[in-house]
Amino acid sequence: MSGAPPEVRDEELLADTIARLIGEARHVAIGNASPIPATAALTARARGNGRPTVSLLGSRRHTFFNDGGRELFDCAGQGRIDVFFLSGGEIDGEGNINLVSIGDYDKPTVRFPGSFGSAYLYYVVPKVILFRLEHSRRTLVPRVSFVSAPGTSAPNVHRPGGPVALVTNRCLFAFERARRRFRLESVHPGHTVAEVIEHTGFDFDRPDSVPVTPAPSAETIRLMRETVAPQLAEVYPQFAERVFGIRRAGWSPQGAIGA
Amino acid sequence: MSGAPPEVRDEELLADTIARLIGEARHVAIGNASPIPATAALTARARGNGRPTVSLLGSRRHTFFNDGGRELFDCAGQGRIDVFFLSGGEIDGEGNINLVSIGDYDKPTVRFPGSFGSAYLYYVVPKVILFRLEHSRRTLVPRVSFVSAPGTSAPNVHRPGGPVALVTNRCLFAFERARRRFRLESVHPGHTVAEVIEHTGFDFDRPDSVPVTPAPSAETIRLMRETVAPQLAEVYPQFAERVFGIRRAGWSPQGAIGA
Amino acid sequence: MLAGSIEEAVASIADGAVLVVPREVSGVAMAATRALIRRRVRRLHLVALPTSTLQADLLIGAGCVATLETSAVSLGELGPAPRFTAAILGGTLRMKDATCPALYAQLQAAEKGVPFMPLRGLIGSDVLAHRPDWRVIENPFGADDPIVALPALAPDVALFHAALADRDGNVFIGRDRELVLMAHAAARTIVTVERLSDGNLLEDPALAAGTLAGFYVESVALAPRGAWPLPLADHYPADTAHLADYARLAATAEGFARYLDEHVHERRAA
Amino acid sequence: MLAGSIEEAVASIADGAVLVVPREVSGVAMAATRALIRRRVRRLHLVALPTSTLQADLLIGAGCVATLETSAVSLGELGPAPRFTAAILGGTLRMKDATCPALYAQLQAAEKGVPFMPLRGLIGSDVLAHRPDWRVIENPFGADDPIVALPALAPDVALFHAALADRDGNVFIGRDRELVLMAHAAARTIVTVERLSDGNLLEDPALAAGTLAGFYVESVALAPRGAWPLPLADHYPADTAHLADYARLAATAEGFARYLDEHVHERRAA
Repeated sequence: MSGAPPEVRDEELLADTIARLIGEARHVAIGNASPIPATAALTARARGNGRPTVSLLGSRRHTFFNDGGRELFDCAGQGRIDVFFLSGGEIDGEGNINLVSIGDYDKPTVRFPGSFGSAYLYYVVPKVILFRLEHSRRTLVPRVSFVSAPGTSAPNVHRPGGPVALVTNRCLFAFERARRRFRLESVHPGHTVAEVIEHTGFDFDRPDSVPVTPAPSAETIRLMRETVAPQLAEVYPQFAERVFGIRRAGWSPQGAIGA
Repeated sequence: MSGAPPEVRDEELLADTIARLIGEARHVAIGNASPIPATAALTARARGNGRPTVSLLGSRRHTFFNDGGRELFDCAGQGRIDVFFLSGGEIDGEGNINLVSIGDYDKPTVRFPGSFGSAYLYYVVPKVILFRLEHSRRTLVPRVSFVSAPGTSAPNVHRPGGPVALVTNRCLFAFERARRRFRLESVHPGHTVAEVIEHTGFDFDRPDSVPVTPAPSAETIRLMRETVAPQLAEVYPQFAERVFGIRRAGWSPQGAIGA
Repeated sequence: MLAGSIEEAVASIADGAVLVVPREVSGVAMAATRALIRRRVRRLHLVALPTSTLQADLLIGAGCVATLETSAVSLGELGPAPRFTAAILGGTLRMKDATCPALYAQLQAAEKGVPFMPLRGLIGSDVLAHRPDWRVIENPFGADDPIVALPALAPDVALFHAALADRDGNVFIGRDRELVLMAHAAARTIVTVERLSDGNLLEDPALAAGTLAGFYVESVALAPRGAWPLPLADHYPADTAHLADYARLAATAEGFARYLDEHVHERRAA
Repeated sequence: MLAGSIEEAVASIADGAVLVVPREVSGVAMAATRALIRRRVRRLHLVALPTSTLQADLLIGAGCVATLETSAVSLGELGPAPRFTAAILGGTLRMKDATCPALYAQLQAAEKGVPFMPLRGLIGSDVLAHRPDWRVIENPFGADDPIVALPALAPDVALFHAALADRDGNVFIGRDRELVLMAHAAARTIVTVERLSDGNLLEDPALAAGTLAGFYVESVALAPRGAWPLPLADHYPADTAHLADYARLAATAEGFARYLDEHVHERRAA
């Protein structure tokens, strides 16, 4: 292979950033409609020779769950999910996320789909990575209208888990539970600290000198494109085609019962 | 068929007595090692054209349970089991049953297997029929050494179920919850009230004139012998052979997985 | 046990019933849902376990739902669920926002016949704050350890679609075990299926493990492609073109009415 | 994942471990139990979910068990379990008498990651009176409505025998879903099987429904007829003649020792 670094797509940079956040996990679970976190988890698995176990919830093939919808949550309650991803219609500076509505709950002006499993998983999964591509004052707000799940809890509330980071299209924030604040960790290539400040509705900590988010290695890029992208195509065909140019395969049953 | 009544075996009389107690149930469940209650339930089903549903817990064929051992108890908790059978190493006049031990619990002189599901099912199944063949002062005692499950509960204890009757080799007692006492309903043919009093360790109510337990009809006998006995043979082969002369079939798998 | 038609199977779902339905991937009875809308069922308390997509949106848009209890409604990749969103913003839907494991736990409490189930999480959230029917209690085995107690939820009816049933009402549900949970928790269960098997599913040791016993099933109706336009796992995929049409039409009340005329209500003879 | 031998598979079951095992009909790992006895495991806290027969009696007789937590031990139609009975009467076994649904509920609490599970029944029984680790609480949704709260029970190890596993550690458990509950509740799960499949059980839609995912399984060892002399459902029946011999021999300590020599300990070369 040539030593010249390949051109890195935005999605690849984000996935690589998230893969580093995943670190030494045993089991990463990813909800529906999260192709970039899925890319990150599958990349971590490819780098780790099959570890962590990755559960893609939209998939039949890429999950072992077969005990009904509660198994994901039971598994998390057992301490068997190390990393999960959440997002928010709004996210505030204390790590609170809002997946429900804006305005008075009884007469909202905006309605989102709902809290899904966040009001549980945010508490019990050790590493929750917040992922919200749109980094704006509309999404990153001073205070969410509705707390689907709080960033931190009172000391007497059982809470082995919580947010560790927030990844956006502009930067990576780390979440500091003790300070109940985000800290700017790095700014993605092509973006600036001033721009992050301008588009963030909440205060956050930052070092005097904020590094640039490192680009993925050539080897990671190769893994993503050659190994991970075909795996993604089952669950995220549109994403796999748009980002990695993987042609969608026709749908095929795995073998229908009694067919 | 001839009008002459067939000779009735003791087991047939007991099963017929129990079948009458079952009455208009939707679902009767029978634990292991209860061939006479099983005969009764299958007879009730044969008379009711498939109703009640009968779950024989020792069987794979005669139960629909396939959600693990908890399903029986969940099903009872849902109110979907109308009749269940319990027994006791000791049974006392208040309907308390002992399946654990005699003497000081920490230093017992006799140990029974254990309470099984009685400490739950006795509370939630509307009709629990106590069945204890051995009718003696050893088994029917003034006060059980250990209450695996009490015959009645305080008014504030959730208790939709409980004992309705006690069937022994000598007689049928009804249980009156409000009075917390048994009442002698009938004495089996060939037995006497005096004998029942002599061999019962607890006080019980009785009418001035105690009827004789009625014999099963010729039609019921025919159903038991022709329809029910072959069904029993899977689960209670020794019983089916001894009582009904059904030759034991060899064991055969229903079809092994991946065999 | 076997219903003569889908209409007959859903006939016992009364106005005001508490109706539980599964998430999109677990077998949604869309043909039966259209039959309910045609029958103009009203005031349903719809429990979507734990989320819903087209089914809830259709029922809400058609005016069948008074109360919705779920963790989320959207059209997935196609964006927000337009009639759900409109009903919430218009104040015409009573919403009981939940979180997925809480709904499972509430159904499990009903399955076990216990009055409540404890669950971690939730404390400090507005989900809990807006659910006066949920309580915070002290963990009896802890010290200063609050935990949420969720009341049992026993729906009147469970309704879903599956691949296969037999004539005893046994239904093959495979990996979708929340359908078993729904059937155990609900008073009555109504199922539509792709096809009927002549054998007894419980007598096949391979299939028995993935079978809901007919004991829990009130009626089964044949409905080939009964999940359409939603997918049926291992059998057919979502009709994404149709769903995109729906998303576009349902963006307005008029468009939604046109969708109902086109795809739900019976066609009049020309 | 695949252990080289039964001995290797059970090597991680340490002295003092909380070990959960299933009832007789659900797949008892008897070959592995004999291996544990040969290895002279000690001080086990044995949880028999919810009852046991030969397995508990053997382990108790061989001095492997300090504490037994279960709802009943007997030899079924063959009568009382002699070594269990002798240990109780001799005061050499710490007994935690339970009732079947309480054990299931305690495992379910561990499965859900909740500290306790409520259960009806029990109040006024001596089962409850002798379990200081169980509590009576007030139903938060009732009025003057006491209910028992049972603490979560998360064993160190679950051990059972099944028909079939694949090389990824997926195990076909069929209708014996309490094996899934055991594996979810326990920290580690060890399984012996009749045979190994070359395919992946989770990829077969029929078998997937009855498969415990290898994710929960620490090791699988091959053990043909590994439930003997107990039955393996759908595969082989109990060896009733052998069990009758056991019942007769185990009636005395001497007879039990002879049984161990004959059927459990390794035969020395003549």
